[in-house]
Amino acid sequence: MDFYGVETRSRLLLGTAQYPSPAVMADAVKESGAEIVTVSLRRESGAQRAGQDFWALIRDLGVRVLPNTAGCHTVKEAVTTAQMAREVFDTNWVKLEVIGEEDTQHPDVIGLVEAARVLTDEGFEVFPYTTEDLVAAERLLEAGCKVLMPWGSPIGSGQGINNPFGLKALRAHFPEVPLVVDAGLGVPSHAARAMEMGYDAVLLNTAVAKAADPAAMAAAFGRAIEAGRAGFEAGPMEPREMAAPSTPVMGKANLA
Amino acid sequence: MDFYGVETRSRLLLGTAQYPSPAVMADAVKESGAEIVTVSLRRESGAQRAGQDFWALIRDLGVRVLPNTAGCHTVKEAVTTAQMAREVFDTNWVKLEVIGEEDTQHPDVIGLVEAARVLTDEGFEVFPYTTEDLVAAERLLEAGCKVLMPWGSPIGSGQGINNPFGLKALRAHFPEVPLVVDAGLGVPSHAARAMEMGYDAVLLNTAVAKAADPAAMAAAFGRAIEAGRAGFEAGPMEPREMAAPSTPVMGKANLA
Amino acid sequence: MDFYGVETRSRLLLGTAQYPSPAVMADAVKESGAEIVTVSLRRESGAQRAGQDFWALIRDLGVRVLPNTAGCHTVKEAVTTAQMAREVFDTNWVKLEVIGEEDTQHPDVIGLVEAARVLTDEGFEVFPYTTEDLVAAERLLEAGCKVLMPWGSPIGSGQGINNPFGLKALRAHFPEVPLVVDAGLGVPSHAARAMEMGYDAVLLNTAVAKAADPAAMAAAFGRAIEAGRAGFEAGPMEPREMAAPSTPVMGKANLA
Amino acid sequence: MDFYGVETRSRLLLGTAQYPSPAVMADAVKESGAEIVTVSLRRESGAQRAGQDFWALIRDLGVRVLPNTAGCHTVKEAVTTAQMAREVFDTNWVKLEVIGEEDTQHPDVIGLVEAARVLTDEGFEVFPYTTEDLVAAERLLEAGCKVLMPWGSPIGSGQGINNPFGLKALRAHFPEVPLVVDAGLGVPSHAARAMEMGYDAVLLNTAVAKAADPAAMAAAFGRAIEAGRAGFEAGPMEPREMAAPSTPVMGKANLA
Amino acid sequence: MRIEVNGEPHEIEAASLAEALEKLGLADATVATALNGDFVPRGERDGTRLSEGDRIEIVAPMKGG
Amino acid sequence: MRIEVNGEPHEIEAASLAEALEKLGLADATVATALNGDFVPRGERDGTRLSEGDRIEIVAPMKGG
Amino acid sequence: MRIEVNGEPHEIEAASLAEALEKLGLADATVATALNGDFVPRGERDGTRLSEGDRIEIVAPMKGG
Amino acid sequence: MRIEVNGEPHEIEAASLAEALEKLGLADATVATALNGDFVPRGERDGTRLSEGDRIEIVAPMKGG
Repeated sequence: MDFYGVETRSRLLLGTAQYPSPAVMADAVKESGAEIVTVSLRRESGAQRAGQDFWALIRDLGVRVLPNTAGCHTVKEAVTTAQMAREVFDTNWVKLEVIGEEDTQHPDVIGLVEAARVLTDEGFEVFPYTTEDLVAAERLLEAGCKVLMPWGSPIGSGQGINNPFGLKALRAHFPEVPLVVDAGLGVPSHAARAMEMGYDAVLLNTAVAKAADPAAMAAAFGRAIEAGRAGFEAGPMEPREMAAPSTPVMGKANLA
Repeated sequence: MDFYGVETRSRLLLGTAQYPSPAVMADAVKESGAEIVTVSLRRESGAQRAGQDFWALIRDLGVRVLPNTAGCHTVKEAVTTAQMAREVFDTNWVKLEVIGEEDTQHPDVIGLVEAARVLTDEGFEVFPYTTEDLVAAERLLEAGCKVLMPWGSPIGSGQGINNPFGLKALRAHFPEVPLVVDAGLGVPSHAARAMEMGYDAVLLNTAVAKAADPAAMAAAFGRAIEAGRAGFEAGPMEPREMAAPSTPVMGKANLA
Repeated sequence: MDFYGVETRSRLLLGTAQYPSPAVMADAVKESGAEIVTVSLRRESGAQRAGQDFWALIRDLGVRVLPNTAGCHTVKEAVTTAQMAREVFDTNWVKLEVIGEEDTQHPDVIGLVEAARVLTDEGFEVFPYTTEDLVAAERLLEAGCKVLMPWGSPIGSGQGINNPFGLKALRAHFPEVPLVVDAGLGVPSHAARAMEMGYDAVLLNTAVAKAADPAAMAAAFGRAIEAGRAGFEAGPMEPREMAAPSTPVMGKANLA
Repeated sequence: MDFYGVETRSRLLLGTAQYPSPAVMADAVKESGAEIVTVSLRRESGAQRAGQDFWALIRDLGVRVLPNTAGCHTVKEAVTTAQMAREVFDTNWVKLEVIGEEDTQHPDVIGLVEAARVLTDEGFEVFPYTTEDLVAAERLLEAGCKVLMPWGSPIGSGQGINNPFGLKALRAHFPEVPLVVDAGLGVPSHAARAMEMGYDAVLLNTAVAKAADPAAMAAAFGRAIEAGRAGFEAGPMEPREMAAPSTPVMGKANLA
Repeated sequence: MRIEVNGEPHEIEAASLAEALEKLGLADATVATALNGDFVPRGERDGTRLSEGDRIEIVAPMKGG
Repeated sequence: MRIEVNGEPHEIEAASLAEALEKLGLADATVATALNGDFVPRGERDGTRLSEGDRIEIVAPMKGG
Repeated sequence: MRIEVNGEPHEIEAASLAEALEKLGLADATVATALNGDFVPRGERDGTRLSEGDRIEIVAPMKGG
Repeated sequence: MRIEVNGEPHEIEAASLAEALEKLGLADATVATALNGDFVPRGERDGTRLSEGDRIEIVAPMKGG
């Protein structure tokens, strides 16, 4: 896997939110094999300094961080958040979210393209959280994005891939661009399927964090992603309408 | 996994037919991690003695064999084939197939129940290839079967699971019986999904043998089955209609 | 439509149970355009004589009745119920139900075939409520059935068609036999789809009776069934992967 | 149905392209019951004057026309085409298409919003051909659109509704806005389903024009749309996992 | 004589099934009958003797799906 | 004067767009016009001068989806 | 004596099924046998007489799904 | 001087943003800052004067999806 020139072996990007405890989160990251985790920025108070502890925990994991602009609804907000993230996390990477509708966390592709343009000009390496919209994808690439992260279904819904046709069309249309299914997956088979569709990686959070056993689920997803990718590369059979007996018919004994 | 008192670590049963070569088949079995392979009986001639070579190859793999009654359309045929298989393979196990319709390789559940009764009485341990029919399943258990193998879709079709509702109902109805999805799976995510539905194992052949790279596909399925099972045991989240942002909303900076 | 030599214009068979009131039921039957309604037999007491009133109501509707053997779990029960129904309703028709599992109202195809054989020998014209099982279907035809009524999904579930592949295979396998999708449909589009799959008719009850406005829903289903059948006969286009602009490209003005 | 203050009884908008002949097209329009048909503008030559004959034919149908901007890829093209259409067809209505990708005829929602703004300012009443994108929908309404026409699947593909979740979310999000499923439907049940999802109308062309019998298919779609709408208004039952016998269990005879 | 009618115990004096139906006020009704699980056609009701402990089922048309 | 009409080169003598339409036998037709990519309303055709190399588009109603 | 072996006619002199297997070069092979559609266990091959027109099936392990 | 820090009103005496951070006990912390909605890089905190009613945002790493 190659994101903006960074090589990773794992094809799983994992979120760090919603776990029962920081310790469980750390276990999940380890079990998942993820080399990239998503993080955010929140208000810090001198009293609690909660962010400082979190940051120490993440640094100990020895993984690369991908800061997001979660919750940003305007281009301005998203851009400023990205600028602050770059300084704090010391990385040009940003998972760019410009949310247009609350209930579905629907990306605002118009604002997204605009923000991507601004940030790329400032030297950011943008991972846009987008929809399966082919044309918006084209604009994001023109804006300088070298990765696209379409949603599978609404963040945290666990519905899996709501529009397989749309995601297949996106893959077919941009064979060379690293594509990551971001958001909405619920079970390992969803991730395996995304890989079989030719996607390059998967970004998860809720499905792992909200599992009864997050660390075990993280490992399950990690394995499913490897399996799906391996299946994709091994060249699957063509499905057919009719049955075709696997056991040879020739040479069968006549026992009438 | 426990089949008739035999413990296995792997939840994949693999077929031995349709591979480009015996060597590729052997590699696929090894890569898959399968501990049980399906075999059949065919006419042997003193001139070729093809069966003798095949048998030597299988014995070298050090796996357990599950002989099938593939191609049998009557109870009599299936029973006689099972009797011959027991002598040749020196096992009480038999994958019982009584085919009622050629194009779909549709099990004849009526003949199946009858043959299962006869064979159980003769001391066989029957693995019936059946449909998702709940009532036929009940009769097969009454007939003495301690495993059920419903199809996912027609043998060799690669369509995956055609009737998820039916397979879920079967699982819910027989929580204690080892259930194996047999036939029709095409890609690793199909197998992962079967495991997530609570099935105990998967039986495959065509999807592996007809892949461009059978050994790699065998490994992919093996991993997908582990992933699906692990996901099932890790307690997946509940899917929901709406989105739920993973990143905390509280503490977000106001950058207006 | 032809059922055992009886011509009907309507392709909808409607149940008479579960309506808010007998009057609403009567309206629904009229609105649906159904010419055949299903009825049952229940215990009668001299005090209430409820059955007598119901029977008068049905007779006034001027429709043909199809008595069922609902709730029967054994061949004996089903056969005796059919015999009683024939005397009371003065018809050789019987909707034969032999239920093998309560929660899903799953047909017991083994008992069903046996009961169908007995009843056909006694001169009944059997409408078997069955599954999509191809082989059981074959046996039912051998037993003398000239109509098959596979379920779409469990009775009263409103899930629609759970196994489209299975129902398509059944249709393809018996091109000449009148096939009725019986049970499980929830909305008019389910019925239209069944007709587009080449089914000859649809049997409904709960979806109409439990609608907020049963009479209006009855009319909606009646129209949907006509629409689906008409669509089937009008020869639908072939679906394709790619788009094909409907408006001609040639002659477009160049406005650059 | 109300589009920009114009009342129609029919909820079907029909295209006029791709028919075997003008006569068949005219029949199809009549059979469909459509009161609105889509048309386009193409180059006219003094020699053929093909457009003049077509226009006469349409006028004779006594239906309202909705001119499209099919094939336009830029805002400029679309706007100029709309201006010419207004003069020729003497209507402020325009089906606004700004295509961003050829193979899927994918709307360019960014250009679409811009063009919609310009045209609304010039007094047009815009029917935008768009995707299920909630946020783009919001922008289109802000731009002055009082109708939205999301695609079901790519124009002329006949695939039906590729992203039911997305279309449901759009309906739920804009309960008051007239919503038309435009493009991609293949069979009447697709249209019925769209209506059951609460959509107000359906726009079709290829599925009718390319049917073996276009006039019959037009009638079938017309009826399916009425059925789907009636079903929606009649208040469908809630689907459930389990079966619920329609025939009363109480009072069943004991025939053991 | 004690018999069971539609699952309920009844004390009834009736030599035949037909007589029982009469006593139960269903002589004229559109019903079908079974005795101890076997169908008894209308024409055989007269000739069908009842004895202590018999189980009679009397059914009539009812709504169904 | 050499102009382009609907993508085809034409040798035509016409002072105005209206005159061009006449020469092309479309004076009376139900058409709309564009000059070099911009819409020209019917009322402005008389007043619209043509010059060498102009691109005219003349469109009429056609089937559409 | 004329018998059928695996669907093919054979002219063979063999008193028992065991002898037939030997003549067919399969005495030592891992095979199972059926005579006229019924299974004949290994232990009974010696004692199983053959007669004109008998149908023998001799099967060995083969790949299967 | 009255300013707003992370949405809360604060009475604080600080000539510069850097000084404010110090007073808030975050001088050494891994944080980023914004003044009235605009990002202020670490290097410019010293030179960034504060005045009555300014809105400061101070953010640090937090879990995210």
